[in-house]
Amino acid sequence: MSESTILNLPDQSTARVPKRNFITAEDGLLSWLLTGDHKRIAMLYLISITFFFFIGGAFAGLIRLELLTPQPDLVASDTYNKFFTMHGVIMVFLFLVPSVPATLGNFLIPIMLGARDLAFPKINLLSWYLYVVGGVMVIATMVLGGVDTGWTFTTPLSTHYLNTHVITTALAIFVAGFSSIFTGLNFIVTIHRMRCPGMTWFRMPLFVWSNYAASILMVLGTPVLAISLTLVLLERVFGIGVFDPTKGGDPLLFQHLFWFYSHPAVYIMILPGMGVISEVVSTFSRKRVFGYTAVAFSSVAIALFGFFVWEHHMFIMGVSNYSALVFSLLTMLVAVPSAIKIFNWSFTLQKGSITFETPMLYAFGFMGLFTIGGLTGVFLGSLGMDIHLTETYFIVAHFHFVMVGGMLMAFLSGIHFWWPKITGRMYPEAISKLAAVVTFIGFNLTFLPQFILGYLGMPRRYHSYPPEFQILNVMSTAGATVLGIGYLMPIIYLAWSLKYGAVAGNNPWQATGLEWQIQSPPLTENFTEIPIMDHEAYDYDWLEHKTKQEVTTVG
Amino acid sequence: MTEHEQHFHDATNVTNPEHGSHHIVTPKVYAAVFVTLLVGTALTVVAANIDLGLFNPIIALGIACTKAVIVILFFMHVKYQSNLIKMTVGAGFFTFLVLITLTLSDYISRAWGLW
Amino acid sequence: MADTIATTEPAAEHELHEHVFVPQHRHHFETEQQQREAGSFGMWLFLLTEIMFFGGMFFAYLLYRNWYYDAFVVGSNQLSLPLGTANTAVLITSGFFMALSVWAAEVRKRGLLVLLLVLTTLLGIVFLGIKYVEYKEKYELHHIPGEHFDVSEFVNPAAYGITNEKPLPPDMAQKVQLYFFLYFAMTGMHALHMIIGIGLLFWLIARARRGDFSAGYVAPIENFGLYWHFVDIVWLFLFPLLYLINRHPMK
Amino acid sequence: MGISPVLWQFLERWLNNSALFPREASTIAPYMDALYFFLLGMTVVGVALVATIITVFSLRYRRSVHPVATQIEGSTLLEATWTIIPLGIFLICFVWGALLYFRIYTPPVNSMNIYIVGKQWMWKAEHPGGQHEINALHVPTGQNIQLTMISQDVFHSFSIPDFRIKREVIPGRYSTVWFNATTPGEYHLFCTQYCGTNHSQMIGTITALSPADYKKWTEESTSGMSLAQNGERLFASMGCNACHSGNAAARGPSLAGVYGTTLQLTNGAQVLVNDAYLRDAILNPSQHVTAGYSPIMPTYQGQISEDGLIDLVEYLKNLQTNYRVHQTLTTSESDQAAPITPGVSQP
Ligand code: HEA
Ligand code: HEA
Ligand code: HEC
Ligand code: CUA
Ligand SMILES: [Cu+2]
Repeated sequence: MSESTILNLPDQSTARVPKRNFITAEDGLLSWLLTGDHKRIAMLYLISITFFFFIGGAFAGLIRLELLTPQPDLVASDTYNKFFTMHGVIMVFLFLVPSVPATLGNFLIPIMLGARDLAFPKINLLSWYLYVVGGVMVIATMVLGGVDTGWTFTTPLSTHYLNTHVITTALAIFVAGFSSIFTGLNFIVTIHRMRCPGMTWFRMPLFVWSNYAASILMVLGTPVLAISLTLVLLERVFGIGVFDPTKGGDPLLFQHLFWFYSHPAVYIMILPGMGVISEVVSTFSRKRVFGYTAVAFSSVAIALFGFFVWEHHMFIMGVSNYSALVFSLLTMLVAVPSAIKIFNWSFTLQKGSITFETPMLYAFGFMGLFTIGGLTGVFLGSLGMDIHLTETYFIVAHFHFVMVGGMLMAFLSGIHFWWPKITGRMYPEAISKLAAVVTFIGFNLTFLPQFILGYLGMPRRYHSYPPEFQILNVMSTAGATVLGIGYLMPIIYLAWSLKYGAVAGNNPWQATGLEWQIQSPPLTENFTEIPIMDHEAYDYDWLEHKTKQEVTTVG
Repeated sequence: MTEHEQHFHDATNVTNPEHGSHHIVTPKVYAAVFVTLLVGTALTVVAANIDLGLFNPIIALGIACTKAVIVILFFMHVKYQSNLIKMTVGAGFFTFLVLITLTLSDYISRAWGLW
Repeated sequence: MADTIATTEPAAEHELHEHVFVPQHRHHFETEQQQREAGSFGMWLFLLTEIMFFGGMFFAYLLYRNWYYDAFVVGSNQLSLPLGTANTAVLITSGFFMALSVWAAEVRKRGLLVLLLVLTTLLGIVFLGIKYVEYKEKYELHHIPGEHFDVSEFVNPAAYGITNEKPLPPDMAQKVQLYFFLYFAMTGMHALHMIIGIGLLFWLIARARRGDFSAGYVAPIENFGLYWHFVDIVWLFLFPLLYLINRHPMK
Repeated sequence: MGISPVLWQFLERWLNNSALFPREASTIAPYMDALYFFLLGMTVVGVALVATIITVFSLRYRRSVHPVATQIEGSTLLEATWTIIPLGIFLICFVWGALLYFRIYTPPVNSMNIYIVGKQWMWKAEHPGGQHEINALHVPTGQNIQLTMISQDVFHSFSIPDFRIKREVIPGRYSTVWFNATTPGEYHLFCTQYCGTNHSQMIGTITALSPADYKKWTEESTSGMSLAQNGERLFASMGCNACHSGNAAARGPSLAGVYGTTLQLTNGAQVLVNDAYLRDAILNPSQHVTAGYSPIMPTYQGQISEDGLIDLVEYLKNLQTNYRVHQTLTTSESDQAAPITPGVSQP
């Protein structure tokens, strides 16, 4: 083993990717489309969300291209509005919400728990099909002429003042929402009911904890989104007036219902990523996560408090000042568990034995960028400050820091980390490190200027802007180009590695999770025999002990 | 191998705290519940036709809640279920309550209030 | 190696549970018990999402009822109390038969199970039939919200021969539309759940006749029961909230 | 350097014309900026802290110098520290922010009131003197100015970054915000709430003028009729004075001096009569019936535009005696314009 890496690959001249595994178990397209295997469904999800990420990214590119100059020169304003709406809808509902849970979570949770599959394989498959239906409907909207409500569907704009494809899009999100509900439901049942002998709650990897927390949010929050969109549909079709002030309805009621889901949704989007970071930081510093219990409980605390703060998206929209006060206070409380996590991860490094492989680089990126993104969230939660910052580019920067700098980094970290487990082959290390650095630089170049733009007052969802904002916008567009390259690189080298990557062996990272103790790629049934969990999570002594024994038995 | 012996397979270790005893509810109980529900319905209608002012909606909702609890406990077997299921049901109503109360906190305190 | 991978379930373990081997046992569950509990837990979680789904509408109702109380009273009194009460009784009875079906499955009586399921279905259909009658009346009176909504009856009830109702000022009369929208949205969503339920019941009846559920495998019946009772509960709230807001407006 | 002079000149111009920090042009701005710098400080410290911890540990405990990890379970003391300190800091942010919020959204008494009507996609400002402006607003410096705003269609948002104020403009409801401009000059006005196709064109210019210049401006741009005068005309032509004639036997209550008082309603509630109440009383009269009166006032929903409502509200606000009502009543009576309530004794 070298000094600078924990990578421990089998002898490449003799090693082979196991012949029998979940990928080779059955052949033919149908065997994939009708599969009940959680790992195969995870693959289906991975392919589809990647597809939508790049569509969403293409819209981001078009947005940035238009904003290169102050004049509205590239496209007409309604086209621009369609761009950011499609960008937001696709990125949130078709990419980020299912990103980690539906791919990595689907793949890993049963294995981490020592189970053969999720509790309801058919529902798992159904959830993917619902996702696809939702996705196809979004594409249909795009082809038919798009929609320009913004991803927030503000009434009465969306109900009475637009004649684009609001209905199709709302239905698409409705359907995709059910896909997310089913994923969450499956996870909760699996985590409660399918743990292997010895796998107590406090022996579960933190990745499972954070997905559990996110699943609670999915199950309890998403239906409220469904009903609010249903009401928008009905209002649009029949014009009844629930959200129409001229008929006695209250347009803010829609916002209450929408954000009752959409604030918890931002935690759906970050919690699973936090789980990835826990696994990665522990593995690459060879240490148990500092304060396991605190990290586990902070996930649940985020999920719980996440339901209490939605009104912070409506501070200036005409809600009662007094209730704004309550929600601002609660917003401050919900920020604390995230701080706990960040510091616990940092201290996991203490006295560790740290190496810097790609997943770890992305994890570092996550910690830095999420801290910035999270703390700028505190700006927005602070009532007075929100008056100046709301609806400006400051918000755009805030949420890209948490969603792209946070969750997307975590997703990439996780993909690299478990790539050898999923495919049985290593990704190329040097170029992937380069990609991580390029993404980090590109990201900061894109979104740091937007904070300044926001404080200057540049409103979001603007198709043209006063010329004095141009220089910062040019930086941002330049950054987005770098960022785009940073995201294209993994696609290429990961595809390459499928055939030419080094054979990974069972446990290239010397990690402790149950998933690393089985062959890679795993068998369809995961375990030939159901394991017994007889040690704590992240028990590196146990791992060493076990490795030694293996060596003696074999030798 | 002491470690192994300590953790020799004990299924109760994991799942048991959440197990519910399997209980078959008898038709007698069902019939009693059924009658109670019908009586409750009759009561609701009767109470609604008497003018009790503010108490009318309270009584109506009170009876509805009681009926719902009875259905949940007996028809839906929650009384005989594990704590997990009880907590799940609780969590649902709790979140619903959060939705109601926190949203109301806005409507009630709006200065221009129609309330 | 021995540390992690041990043999599965020692045989002695099985004595803990009443163990039945049925073809429905899925490979990835260790025991039938585990499968059954996972199923019912999953069903409960699904019902949780239903609570929140209806919850959004209940909140809208709560809000507008308090804002436009007079309009809601008038709207509510347009509904037929006898029909509503009858429907409540029908639904409760249907729920009762459903509960009995679970019992019949538990004690493995195939004929009885089929009979009870059929009764459950029939009453469900009766419920929908009555609802249809109610909807049809609203349609004829132009009380369906939308373009053809007509407020004249609420502004001047005397002209329509309604004597026990206060006339509404025109601005309030418009709000009756909100009441009717919520009425149709909520009962409609409820009816949709009933229709889905009845579809599932047909499927369950067919399987019950084959004897699928009279050999110890009751999970589908049990879980469907949970769903059916949940739909009942929603109605238990809808009935007083929609029909009984204030049945004596003149006092 | 090898940069061509043309390019250099271009760059220089570009940099000089770019902003990096907004101007502080209102009395609120320094307060906002103070909070901003506090929050910025918190962020810089927080990020620096996290970055330092990560860097130091990464260097000290990298595998090549520290090959074997020492397992540490955690530390309740440390964890309590990093729970409580951020919590404390966040609570400061909360209190500070809340104070600022109430400051911005509670207009001082005696501020000059300007009405704003937002609609897709333009801003209309109406000064009490009757001056109308589109996508522009002229204000005097050194005076508290309150904006009473309403939207005719969807949500808009009235934002003046250099003043650090912003408020949603809501359909069906007045919202208010206030400021006190300090420096004469021109400032951006943005609509910041997404409101449809031309959202980004819903912009304008705020011109802050010295009081003397402002006076000159008002005189030059007056249209002759003040808002209240317009309101008076409407009050007569819509037939309001038929019921609100101010006589003892009138069917409606006298509206003189009603603004700012507290009314007792038939349903037992008490309400403060402000702009919002007046507007709502005209549109939804039956929802708050003044004690002692029957709900006979017709609704004017859909019959008066938001501008008209503003005129009426402004008229009613200034209506201190019934003198004007009586005057118009007699004139309109002679025109037979408004219906006359039987039994009302005419002066
Ligand atoms: C992954 C998604 C995600 C996450 C995790 C967050 C996290 C947070 N968000 Fe964000 N938010 C969004 C996505 C997200 N947000 C989106 C998409 C929007 C815009 C929606 C739209 O309008 O389109 C938004 C908008 C938004 C608003 C509304 C602004 C407005 O419209 O006016 C607010 C206001 O309070 C807010 C606050 C917060 C807070 C307080 C957190 C907290 O949870 C953050 C907690 C984290 C930390 C605080 C960092 C860690 C702390 C430390 C390391 C301690 C540092 C040390 C010291 C203090 C010494 N967010
Ligand atoms: C997961 C969520 C997510 C992600 C990953 C991103 C990623 C990016 N986003 Fe986005 N964004 C949102 C969620 C997200 N965004 C949301 C919710 C909104 C609000 C929408 C609304 O207001 O309703 C928003 C709005 C938004 C705006 C504001 C628009 C406006 O208000 O007017 C901007 C502007 O810069 C922007 C930029 C970017 C950029 C540069 C990236 C980059 O990170 C993307 C980089 C990726 C690529 C560039 C793709 C890779 C390359 C190719 C596919 C090939 C290239 C092809 C072409 C360029 C044609 N986003
Ligand atoms: C048919 C008679 C009638 C007409 C016409 C009428 N009102 Fe009224 N108005 C009333 C009555 C009666 C009340 C008191 C009961 C109530 O609040 O509804 C009232 C109340 C009000 C109030 C509430 C203040 C208070 O003291 O109660 C305002 C403001 C008002 N009217 C303004 C107007 C305006 C402006 C118009 C014309 C556009 C108008 N009214 C036309 C009869 C009338
Ligand atoms: Cu008006 Cu944006
Ligand atoms: Cu939020």
